[in-house]
Amino acid sequence: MSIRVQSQPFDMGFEVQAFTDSVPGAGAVVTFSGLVRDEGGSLGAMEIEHYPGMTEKALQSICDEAIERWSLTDALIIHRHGKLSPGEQIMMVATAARHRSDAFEGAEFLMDFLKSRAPFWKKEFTGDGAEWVDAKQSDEEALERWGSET
Amino acid sequence: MSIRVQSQPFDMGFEVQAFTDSVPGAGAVVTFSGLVRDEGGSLGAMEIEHYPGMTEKALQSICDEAIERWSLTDALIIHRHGKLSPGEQIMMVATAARHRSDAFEGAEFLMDFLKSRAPFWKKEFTGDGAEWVDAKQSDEEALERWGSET
Amino acid sequence: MIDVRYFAWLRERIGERSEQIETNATTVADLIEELRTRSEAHALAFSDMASVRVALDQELTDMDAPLGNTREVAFFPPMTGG
Amino acid sequence: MIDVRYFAWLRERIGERSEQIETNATTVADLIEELRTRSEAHALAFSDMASVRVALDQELTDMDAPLGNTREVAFFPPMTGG
Repeated sequence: MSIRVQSQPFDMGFEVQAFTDSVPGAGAVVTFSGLVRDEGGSLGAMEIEHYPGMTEKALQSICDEAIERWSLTDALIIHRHGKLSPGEQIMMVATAARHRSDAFEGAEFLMDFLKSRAPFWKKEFTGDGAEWVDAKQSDEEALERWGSET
Repeated sequence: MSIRVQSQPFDMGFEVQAFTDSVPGAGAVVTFSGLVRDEGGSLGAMEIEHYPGMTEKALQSICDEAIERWSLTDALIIHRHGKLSPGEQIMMVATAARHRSDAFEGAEFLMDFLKSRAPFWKKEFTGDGAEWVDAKQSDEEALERWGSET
Repeated sequence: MIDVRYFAWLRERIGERSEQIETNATTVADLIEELRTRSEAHALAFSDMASVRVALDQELTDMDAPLGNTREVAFFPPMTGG
Repeated sequence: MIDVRYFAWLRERIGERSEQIETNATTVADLIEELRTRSEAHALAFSDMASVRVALDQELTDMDAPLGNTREVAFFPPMTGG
């Protein structure tokens, strides 16, 4: 398992290949990556604040839970903070499992928890100024299907 | 949209990066890759037969349906045929969408259809000889959730 | 004349990748009846129809489908892609 | 002494990343009552509690949680990671 919280960009292609090469017993690898949408050109930049220390603990705990619950061969989370431009990769997760349904569900679970339970906050910069991104009710609801206490 | 059916290996890292770079308006990219499991060392090789002509049509049609149904920004399917060794990548799909749930569902839909509706047949070679892989009832059931006619 | 193609273990059991068939069959099921009489290998290949799928001109269909102007019929086991 | 940290718009409204607080509060809710009296900025930051989350020693919890031996309390809006 690997957790990385960093301000530098990461190389998605390299990370996916390295993760895939490291799980020879697995039959299925799922990855998700989140990009800064350009919003039709209106978004100038995004800044991501986080809570150093707590962030790493929260990601570790989410990852542990996913690996146990879906018997994952392995899991990876990379999440950036700081200033990002449209089109840049914000984060990625990868999961490996024997069967595809476990790899898919593990990745969706990681994403649902990252969205609403990992201490990151996004701020968007447009021509009109800067604004903190509101949490979405739909993200909160997405969590409910996993029936967890977290 | 891109469909490739080929005997040569593909470079997963390169493909994921190229796909991601090509969808600047998207906020979410999901990939799935299927690997030949080593089955604890018992599997010597896998051979994949396909139906040239029909394969490409089937993948195109599945891809079209996924793009329309989940408003995907783009989708990609690469599937190999011929002889493969344990650990090798058999295939991959990638989907891009504004929001993660569409990207995830589109990718799962593509996989469920590929498993049972695209004309590929796997044969496994072990120390005991060669055997065609049986279709799984669970794969057939996985299709039902999409409620499609295909 | 219709082009009949076989894949995976149907191909192996019948021992042919394809055959040109002169037929008056009007449905897939009729065609299979005819094919069964060609050899013991054919009869064996079509003995468990739960494990046989069919495509007409490269489109999946079912055993009741009319042949119409079909030029290529393919028989194969349930698919195992992905 | 307890270390109180603020993130995102709570940090901006209060104008501090963290403060050292001498308190006898026994729960998070009690602590918030005290913090509200420190300045108008604090009162404003804690005016809509539906939009405030809390972590004690870097673990998410709720407003009823006892402070116990907590050394670090953090207040922040609902998270927007991923």
